[in-house]
Amino acid sequence: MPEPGPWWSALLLPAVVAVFAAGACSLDAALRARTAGAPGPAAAALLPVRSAAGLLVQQRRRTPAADTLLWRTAGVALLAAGVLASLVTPLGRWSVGDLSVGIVWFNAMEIVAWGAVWLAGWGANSMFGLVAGYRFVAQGLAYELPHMFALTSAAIGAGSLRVADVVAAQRDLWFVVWMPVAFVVFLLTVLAMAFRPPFDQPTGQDVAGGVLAELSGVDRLVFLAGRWVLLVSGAGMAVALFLGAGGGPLLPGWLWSVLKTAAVLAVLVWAGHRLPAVRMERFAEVAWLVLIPATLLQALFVSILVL
Amino acid sequence: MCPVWREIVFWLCAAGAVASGIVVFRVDSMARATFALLASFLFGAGTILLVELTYLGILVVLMMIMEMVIMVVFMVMYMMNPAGLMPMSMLHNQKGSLAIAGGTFAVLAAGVYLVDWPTSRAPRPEQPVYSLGEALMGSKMLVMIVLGLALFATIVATVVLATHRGRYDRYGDRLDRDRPDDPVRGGVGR
Amino acid sequence: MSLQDYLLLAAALFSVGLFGALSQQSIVMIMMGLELMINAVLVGSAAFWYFAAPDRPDGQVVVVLAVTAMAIEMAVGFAVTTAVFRARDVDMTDMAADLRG
Amino acid sequence: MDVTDLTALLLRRIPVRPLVVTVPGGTGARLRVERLIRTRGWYPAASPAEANLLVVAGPATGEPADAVEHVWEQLPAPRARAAVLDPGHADGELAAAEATLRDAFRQRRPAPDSVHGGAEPEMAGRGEDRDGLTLDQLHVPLGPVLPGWPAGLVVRTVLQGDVLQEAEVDTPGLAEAGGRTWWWGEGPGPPGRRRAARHLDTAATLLSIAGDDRAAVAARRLRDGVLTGLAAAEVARPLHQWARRVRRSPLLRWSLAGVGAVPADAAPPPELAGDALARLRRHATAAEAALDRFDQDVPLPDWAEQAQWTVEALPWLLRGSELALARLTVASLDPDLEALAAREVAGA
Repeated sequence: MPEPGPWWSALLLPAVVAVFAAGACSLDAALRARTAGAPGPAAAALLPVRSAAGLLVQQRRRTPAADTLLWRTAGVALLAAGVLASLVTPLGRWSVGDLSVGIVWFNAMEIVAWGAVWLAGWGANSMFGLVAGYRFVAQGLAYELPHMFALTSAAIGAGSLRVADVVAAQRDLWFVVWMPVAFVVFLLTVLAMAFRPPFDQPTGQDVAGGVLAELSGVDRLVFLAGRWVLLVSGAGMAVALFLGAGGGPLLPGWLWSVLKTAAVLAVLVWAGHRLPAVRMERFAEVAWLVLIPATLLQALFVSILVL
Repeated sequence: MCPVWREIVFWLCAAGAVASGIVVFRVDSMARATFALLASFLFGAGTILLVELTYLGILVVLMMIMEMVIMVVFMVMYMMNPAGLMPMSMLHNQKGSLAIAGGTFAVLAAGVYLVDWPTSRAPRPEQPVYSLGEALMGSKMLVMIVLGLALFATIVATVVLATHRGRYDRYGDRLDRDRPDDPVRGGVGR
Repeated sequence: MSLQDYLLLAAALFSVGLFGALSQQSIVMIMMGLELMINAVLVGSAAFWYFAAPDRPDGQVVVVLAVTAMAIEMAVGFAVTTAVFRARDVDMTDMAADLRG
Repeated sequence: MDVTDLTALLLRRIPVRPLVVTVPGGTGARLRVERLIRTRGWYPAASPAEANLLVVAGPATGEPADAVEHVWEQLPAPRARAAVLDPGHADGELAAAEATLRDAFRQRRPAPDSVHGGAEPEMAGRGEDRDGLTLDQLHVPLGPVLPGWPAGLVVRTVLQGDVLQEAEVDTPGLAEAGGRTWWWGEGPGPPGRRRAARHLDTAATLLSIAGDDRAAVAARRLRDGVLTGLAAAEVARPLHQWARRVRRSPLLRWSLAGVGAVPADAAPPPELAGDALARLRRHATAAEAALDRFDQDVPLPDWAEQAQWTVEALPWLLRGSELALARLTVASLDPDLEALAAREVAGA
């Protein structure tokens, strides 16, 4: 049964999230290096650190007639929201803040990405950025409802919006067993929300990097970090809601949480590496005509079982 | 949280909400106006969280971010100054509006301090969201049914108002086309 | 932090929104004014629930109604704007009125 | 350790993000540069903001030179540039540019004006659009510098939202290329290899624009293998694997079907008929078919003819399509403007 951690766990949260993000980034770089036949995975493992250093010494760009205030706000909002989304996610027995409506909190923090990505595209006053910003809003409209219904299924299963209650309800049987549709849709929408491949049209090659097209230096670093952190938060929540959080034999709870989160993260990164990009107009129709009915039926099924 | 802190946070939120509300009508960029309005809502949500309505406070945050992002798309689409490149003034009858608004505020503020508001000693529920849920869903689900119908009517009405292509445009006059004739192909069944 | 403080905040938000709704020409800007007024309703009814009637859920229900009303207002507002824009190519209330008939 | 020492330390470790700009006449240089970038473990940048190394492949004079300077102005410091005219010198040029990039002393020049000349869209009036709304129009040129964009092509568009209302094609800098054409003429090796490599190159570009990085990188590796003289037997297995995956991927089919479809009455060259998906599959099959005749003197397709048709067809083909679809359409047609220029020089 998760409980709120001591006050200093709030300081630890960004560090834990950052370690996961760096690990996911390394895995991504290693997979890319292997495909490219480039120098070995060991070099790729250090690439995130070296990239961060490169962005730290890089000059910040300014574009003509940019809305600098909103543009710079975008990255900070994305990163902050990504970290805050993990506030309610338990690591073993502890979570930083166990809100009574933790699931809603998590979703609200993820929604911040809508505003942040749109602002990043808009603020630079460049055509590619703006097009990509709109792409993300379209993607958001497509993924948000299935995502919400997937969250709702878990909440109905536990009869509570508190993450601790959802974890407690999985002591005997993980939710993934009897709500697999919700779990799969949740993972899909987490990828879409963090605009990671295959849902990376907002940063696609065809729009020269899209919302990232004009970002450089520390602004780019903050924005990219925010994107990875969002993915980490999603993976962490998937473990808490569907994979029994810290539950497991032999090992301590926190280690189970770490292992499961790392595994989910690896699957997400690997899937993004294997699949070609999903275009927005195709995904929007699938989301509305397939994913929403599927998650609604899943929620109905869970409700009937609970009754 | 100790009462002093709550007091400080409340007044910060209140000042922020009103200030960003004023900013909405003073900036010359659509994007800034919309996000100023969003800031006002977020500060407002802060005051709602202070009165222990956690669910509703976070719900307001979630809903308002979504609404404002959708709003900004329309703003940029329909306003003559999409990039904020040129300063603009969209005001008319500023003095009259200011007088009316100022007068309204004076009357309301006087009311706030003159009326003897009721207070309650009743205990606050541990989980206010349960009582909300029962009010919405309990006793024949009246509220929920009304809300649902209203939202459904809205969906139908807005689609009818906003679209200029019906199914005859998409599937042909006899509705016999296999694949709808859309400007952009969708993703199901192809 | 008292009921009066909250109601004062609500009155201020309402007045700012009223100013916006009265002074703006563009339909979308008027909608922004209306939304600020609804924000006042949110704050006010939350305060009423907490200070005046915490044992009854009515204040909370009003908040939910206000949030829903805002969503409906926005959706219908933009649909009307789109229809007007398509039919008459204007997004200003004055122009929409001038061109009537 | 003071700040400058720290900067020097970091500069020695930062990853190189090259932005490769190809100008007409630079195809050979581009191919060599792309291979070197890949084997060095660098990742190409998608935009000037991301890059710290500008690689110009080909002879940048005249109009292309202005475009290159414009891109160079947009690169944030620290930065370096390399001009690769001759494929044989590519390795040395890249090494020298990397050294410049990592040299703290040379990077410590006064920073240029911090506002970077981005592509600020020019506003035009308003116009009808397909949704029956009269919205603002922007004049935006696509190219000459974009990832995965044919060298020497500029499409001047009128955009409403992300829909191309108008498209005009321009081909600046072809005269400066001086009739050099790598694929068609001056490239080394037997034509059979060049033919297979060109199919793989086009497929790689299309795949990267379609967002399938893995298949795109695989295609580039095969292309480089074909050009560096690997035996057909060595290439065969990975090539068949790649081609099978490209042909079978349901997601690729899903996102490319119907994109840039050419109606039959437009009389396209047979290689360009159909939609982007058909063209991609054709490239995969053609690359496989070329395996048997790697080192023979096969006839090359008339790439000049294809480019000519594409340049003429693009305005009506792109009109009314969204930006993403337009990018896919252009990438799937991939006109070899060098061949076009060479034919004109030869004909004149």
